[in-house]
Amino acid sequence: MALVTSNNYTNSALRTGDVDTYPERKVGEFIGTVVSNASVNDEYKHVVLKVHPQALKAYAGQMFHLLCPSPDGAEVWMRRPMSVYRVDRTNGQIEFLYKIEGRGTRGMALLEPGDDFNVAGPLGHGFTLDPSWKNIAVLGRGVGLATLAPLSQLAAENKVGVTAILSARNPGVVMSKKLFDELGARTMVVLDSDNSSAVENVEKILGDLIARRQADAFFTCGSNRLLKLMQRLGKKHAIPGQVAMEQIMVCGFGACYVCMRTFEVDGQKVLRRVCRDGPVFNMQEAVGW
Amino acid sequence: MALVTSNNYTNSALRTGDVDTYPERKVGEFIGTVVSNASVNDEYKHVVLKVHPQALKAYAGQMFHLLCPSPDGAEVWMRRPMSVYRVDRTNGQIEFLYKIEGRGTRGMALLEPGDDFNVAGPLGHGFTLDPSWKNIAVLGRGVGLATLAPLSQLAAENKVGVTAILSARNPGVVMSKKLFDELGARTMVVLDSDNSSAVENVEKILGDLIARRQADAFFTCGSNRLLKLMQRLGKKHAIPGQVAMEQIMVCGFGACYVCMRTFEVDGQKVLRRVCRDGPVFNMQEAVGW
Amino acid sequence: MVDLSVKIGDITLQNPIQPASGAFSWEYNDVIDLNRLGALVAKTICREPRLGNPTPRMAETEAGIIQSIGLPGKGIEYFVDHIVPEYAKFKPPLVVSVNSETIEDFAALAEELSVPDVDVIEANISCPTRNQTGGNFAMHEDYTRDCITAIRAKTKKPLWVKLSPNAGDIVSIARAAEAAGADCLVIANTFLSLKIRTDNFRPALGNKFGGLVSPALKPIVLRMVYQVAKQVKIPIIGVGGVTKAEDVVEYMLAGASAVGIGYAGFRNPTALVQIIDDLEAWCDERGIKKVTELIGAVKDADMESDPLVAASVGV
Amino acid sequence: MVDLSVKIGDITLQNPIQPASGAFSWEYNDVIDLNRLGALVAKTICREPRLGNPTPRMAETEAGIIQSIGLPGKGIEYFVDHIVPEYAKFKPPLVVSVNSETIEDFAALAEELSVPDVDVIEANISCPTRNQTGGNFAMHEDYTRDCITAIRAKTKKPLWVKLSPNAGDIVSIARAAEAAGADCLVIANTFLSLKIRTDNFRPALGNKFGGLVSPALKPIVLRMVYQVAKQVKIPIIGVGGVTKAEDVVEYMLAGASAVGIGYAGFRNPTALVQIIDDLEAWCDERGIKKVTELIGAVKDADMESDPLVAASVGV
Ligand SMILES: Cc1cc2nc3c(=O)[nH]c(=O)nc-3n(C[C@H](O)[C@H](O)[C@H](O)COP(=O)(O)OP(=O)(O)OC[C@H]3O[C@@H](n4cnc5c(N)ncnc54)[C@H](O)[C@@H]3O)c2cc1C
Ligand SMILES: Cc1cc2nc3c(=O)[nH]c(=O)nc-3n(C[C@H](O)[C@H](O)[C@H](O)COP(=O)(O)OP(=O)(O)OC[C@H]3O[C@@H](n4cnc5c(N)ncnc54)[C@H](O)[C@@H]3O)c2cc1C
Ligand SMILES: Cc1cc2nc3c(=O)[nH]c(=O)nc-3n(C[C@H](O)[C@H](O)[C@H](O)COP(=O)(O)O)c2cc1C
Ligand SMILES: Cc1cc2nc3c(=O)[nH]c(=O)nc-3n(C[C@H](O)[C@H](O)[C@H](O)COP(=O)(O)O)c2cc1C
Ligand code: FES
Ligand code: FES
Repeated sequence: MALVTSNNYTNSALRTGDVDTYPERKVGEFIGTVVSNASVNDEYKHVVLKVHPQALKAYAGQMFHLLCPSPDGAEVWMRRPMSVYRVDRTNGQIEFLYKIEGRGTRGMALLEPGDDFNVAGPLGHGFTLDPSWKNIAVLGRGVGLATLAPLSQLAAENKVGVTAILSARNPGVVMSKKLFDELGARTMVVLDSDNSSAVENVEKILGDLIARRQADAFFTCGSNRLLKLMQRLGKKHAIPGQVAMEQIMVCGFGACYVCMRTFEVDGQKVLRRVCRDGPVFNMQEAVGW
Repeated sequence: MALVTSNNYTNSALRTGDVDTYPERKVGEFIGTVVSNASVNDEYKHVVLKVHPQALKAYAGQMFHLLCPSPDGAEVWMRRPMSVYRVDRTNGQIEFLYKIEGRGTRGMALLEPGDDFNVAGPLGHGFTLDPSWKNIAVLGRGVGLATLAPLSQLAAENKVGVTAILSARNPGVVMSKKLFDELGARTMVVLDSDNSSAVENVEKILGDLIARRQADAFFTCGSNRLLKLMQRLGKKHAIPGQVAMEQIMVCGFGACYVCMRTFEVDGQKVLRRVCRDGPVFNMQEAVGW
Repeated sequence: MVDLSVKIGDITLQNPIQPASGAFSWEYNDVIDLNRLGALVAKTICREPRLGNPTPRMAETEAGIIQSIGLPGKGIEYFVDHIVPEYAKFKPPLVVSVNSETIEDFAALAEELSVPDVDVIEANISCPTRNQTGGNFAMHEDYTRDCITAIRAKTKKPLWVKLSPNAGDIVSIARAAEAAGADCLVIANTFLSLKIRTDNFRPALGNKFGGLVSPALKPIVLRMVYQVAKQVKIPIIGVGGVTKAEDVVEYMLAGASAVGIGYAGFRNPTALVQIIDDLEAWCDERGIKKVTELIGAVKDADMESDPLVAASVGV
Repeated sequence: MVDLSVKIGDITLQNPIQPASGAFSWEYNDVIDLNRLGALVAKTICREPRLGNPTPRMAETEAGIIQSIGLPGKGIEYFVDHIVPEYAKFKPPLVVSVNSETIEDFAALAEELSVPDVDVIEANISCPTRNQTGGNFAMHEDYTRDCITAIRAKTKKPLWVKLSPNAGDIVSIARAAEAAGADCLVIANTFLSLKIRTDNFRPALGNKFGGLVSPALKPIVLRMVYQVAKQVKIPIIGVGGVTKAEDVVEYMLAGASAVGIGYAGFRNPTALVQIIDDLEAWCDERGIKKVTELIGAVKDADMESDPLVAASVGV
């Protein structure tokens, strides 16, 4: 059976062809149309949405706040934040790579081509590339790869070389390798199953990159352990870095102060909003996650 | 997208093949499987459900309490009562004829073959046929016909003749004629569009039936105006009658006292529960509706 | 297999699941085996026969229902002679809920209801649509104390007291009820509410005000149970929004010894029995030997109080 | 076309839709044109810079969320110097919500906030996770009177007072606020609540208790607005569960002059503007010339009181 929009709520989101009556908007509430929603492996799915052109302004590290459909006839009360996985300006599409976790993502997993999907965004500050950088090192794990993947798109556009180290439990759940490969990144896979994902080994890989001046900046997401490693090496070798953080969110606009993470700035601990001050932060300032 | 059962609630209803661990039950909570859910006209649909054999005990005038799916992703909080339209013991199916009114019935309208549908019943006291009756007169309108239709089945089984007068706005929304016809009832259609449904005309038709001794008992549902007419004629000619009543319900079991209607018994007004004392009542006692 | 039995004072319930007053009758034996329940709870009875409130008595809201039944019934004589025997056919203890406009009559009713087949008197001092000095005593500490003291003097049956979520300071009222001799607190009745129809500008219920019933309210009632449990020694029965076994666990963790269920039984007539089965399975999966281990077992002693530390770990 | 403007004391709002404090900031201009709103309402500010509560600060419940933010902020100086100017870029009146632990400081803060760009002071005396003599004065008539009297003496700005749904007798508290000089009552803040996780037996929020936010609560808050409107002369702003234009109508019928919206704006960031448009269309379809016609227009005078009559007509 097909769901329509609940009468209990407003329905003012922009559809693909709608005229935007508030074109000044930085952020939109959009009703995208599901183009596909395929499984990547047992745990992850990949959804492609046709959206209003305003939504295509999203760039790497920014997120959308998703009004997930109900998996079970009881309402899902809060939006769920997701990094934009890919922006396909040619086809007017945005994509998300997501892990099926709880109710919200289970609801997402039910979406079928042609279904509506209400997404708000793009939100927050994403990754930035310094014009002086020639090569960057990207290290991600799990769902963090969804956040890091579009960085290779950004890097390709800016003619920056990318080495992407993808960490995963086993070969079956390695993700986004194809996307990184396509966009010209050098990809390396490290696995728990053969112990190559151990911190010492990853440290060695990063050390090599540093030695070969292939790491003008560090980027990470998805593992506290890997963040700590990059922080340590970055500090030692004076390599700047960026990390994308996660936290439970309500508004996504910086208004509610629900999504706080701790940062250390000039020796002092402060709280910052992941949704608006981030989700991408100076790697050295992040205290943990 | 397909809905599964909400995690917020229990899921203990009996499916078609389940062993009933409480066979003493008079009433069951069943998960039927939708066989078909077709439109009858612009306003009405007809749903056929494959159900556990225990549900097939239902007879004319009894009702089920339906857990309608959500039409819009927001929960439908209460069950909706519906008369059983037909019990098909051969195929293990029950059927409902329903009018698309509000949220609950809009949710029902979305059901597709193969979907689950949770129904509780059979509930209440239905129609009864006195062995001495040879011919009965049935007068219904709108959704009332859904309640009266299975009476023709009951009558056929008891070899009682039926004259069914079906009142409707126009030829396009006449319903259940086929079902009455099939079960051997004499059917007559009266319409607003040609004024044949006017009280005077229906009174004339009933008068004829009485004169020809074709009306050992009266049955009605669906219109207060027609109820008053049958009450008047029934009183005058000492013809017993039964009426099926409606009221907003919560429990359906007689526990909550939400579904009250007024009756006059021995000159005294009393309240009775439609769900348990009815929904079928002595026509002369009903005060109105 | 887990031992699901719990004690409420001197009464042992075979499990902590019981229906909520007004949402249940012996007639539910049509659909579930009543002998499986922890207790049977009859609809609140008053002295005189009552018609109840004008219809409509229920209206659906955005996330729940409001209802205003008005305590209809055939009066106490009929109740004792005809309804108590219906319940007596079943094994679980019978809890009889009672309400009155005056304290004296309340006590007298409790006395008259103290017949052998009645196991517990539940004083419904919290009917939301009655006024605060007549039937809805649970809005005030003093009225509560006076009412329960009077009832306590007239009956030796276990006395449970149903409190109101509309009271501002439920802890003080709970303590007043305990001090006056209550054996158990039932927390809580329904939330006084109103729905106005935007099609005809009229209140949706015949009685205007009604009590809101919704799973959405569970966090409020749970908070009340938690607060009261820290301040009283007598057992608590949590009532409000229980629709699944985890909700029973949550109430017990907060300090309840048992729960009462209304709405869930309307939505799924077989819910109460299923929740018992699910609770058993839940405990067995976790190796919990006695369900009573859950009572008050919330881990609230070592919560992180520094926001800077909290915001650097986990989600 | 309907005239949507409403007056709250001397302030005219172009329409009765405004955000609820804490659920909004000027940053929402990213997604909606803030100049369309009836008013702008800033998050509650305290004197000192505050970190707020330990995370998690929000947890989803069966039908809504509980949240406990803990009034974080950069303190009043930063607020006046940097945040007020952000709001001043927009045309609708600016409502500044304020809270303090002590009555004296509360009044002093109100005075310091009475700068030209601030149009209204909203005294948030109902923060659910503060205690009743420190910041959550709205649980008691006396505290409310003393607090509002003190604030009134220190500011000439319109003074709105946000009440608590956790109070038992909101009518008396509303009257106390009115008597002490409030120009408008904002009804209501959030319901004190608790969620316990059944996986680890811990409270779901870092601060343990939180305020429940859910459309399910609208019938309770609506009842409060209705009761208070019958007893006070000053205008009321209804806050709680407004998610669509009909909810605005329902609050106005009950006696509110305007509404505040939180949750709906989280669910649908463009909701507030859409609700304004929908309200306009709703009035136009019905030939309502001024939205103020709806205020208190509930038809509650001729309700059928005989259950025997009521149960013989309609559904
Ligand atoms: C900036 C950002 C980007 C993200 N990008 C992605 C992505 O690209 N792909 C992906 O699969 N996941 C991503 N996540 C995590 C994703 O938001 C959560 O997995 C998701 O919210 C879980 O929702 P659920 O209903 O399935 O799980 P539930 O467990 O049912 O969620 C319960 C509640 O917790 C909240 N919650 C749970 N986990 C998280 C989390 N990690 N972050 C924020 N809120 C959480 C949910 O909002 C919900 O309120 C991102 C999170 C953030 C903050
Ligand atoms: C014994 C009985 C048998 C019925 N048989 C049929 C039938 O066979 N076919 C059919 O189409 N309809 C039948 N009805 C009416 C049917 O129950 C309502 O049309 C239905 O409940 C409307 O629900 P809704 O959500 O679509 O409408 P809504 O307007 O959204 O309903 C709102 C609320 O009002 C209640 N309600 C509204 N109308 C009625 C009503 N007439 N009776 C009871 N509750 C109502 C609903 O339960 C709900 O709580 C019967 C009613 C009763 C009491
Ligand atoms: C239709 C209905 C009738 C009720 N009647 C009574 C009653 O007579 N006495 C009483 O103490 N509570 C009564 N209640 C309140 C319930 O006992 C219970 O406190 C409330 O429904 C909350 O529990 P729930 O969320 O499980 O439904 C009634 C509730 C409903 C829905
Ligand atoms: C995240 C969040 C933060 C809030 N912060 C405040 C606040 O600072 N001051 C205040 O008076 N109310 C605060 N509230 C309460 C809201 O203003 C409002 O009263 C409540 O959300 C009910 O309205 P709603 O149902 O439209 O959300 C907050 C609510 C939420 C959800
Ligand atoms: S989610 Fe509201 S401030 Fe970040
Ligand atoms: S619906 Fe509960 S008594 Fe009829």
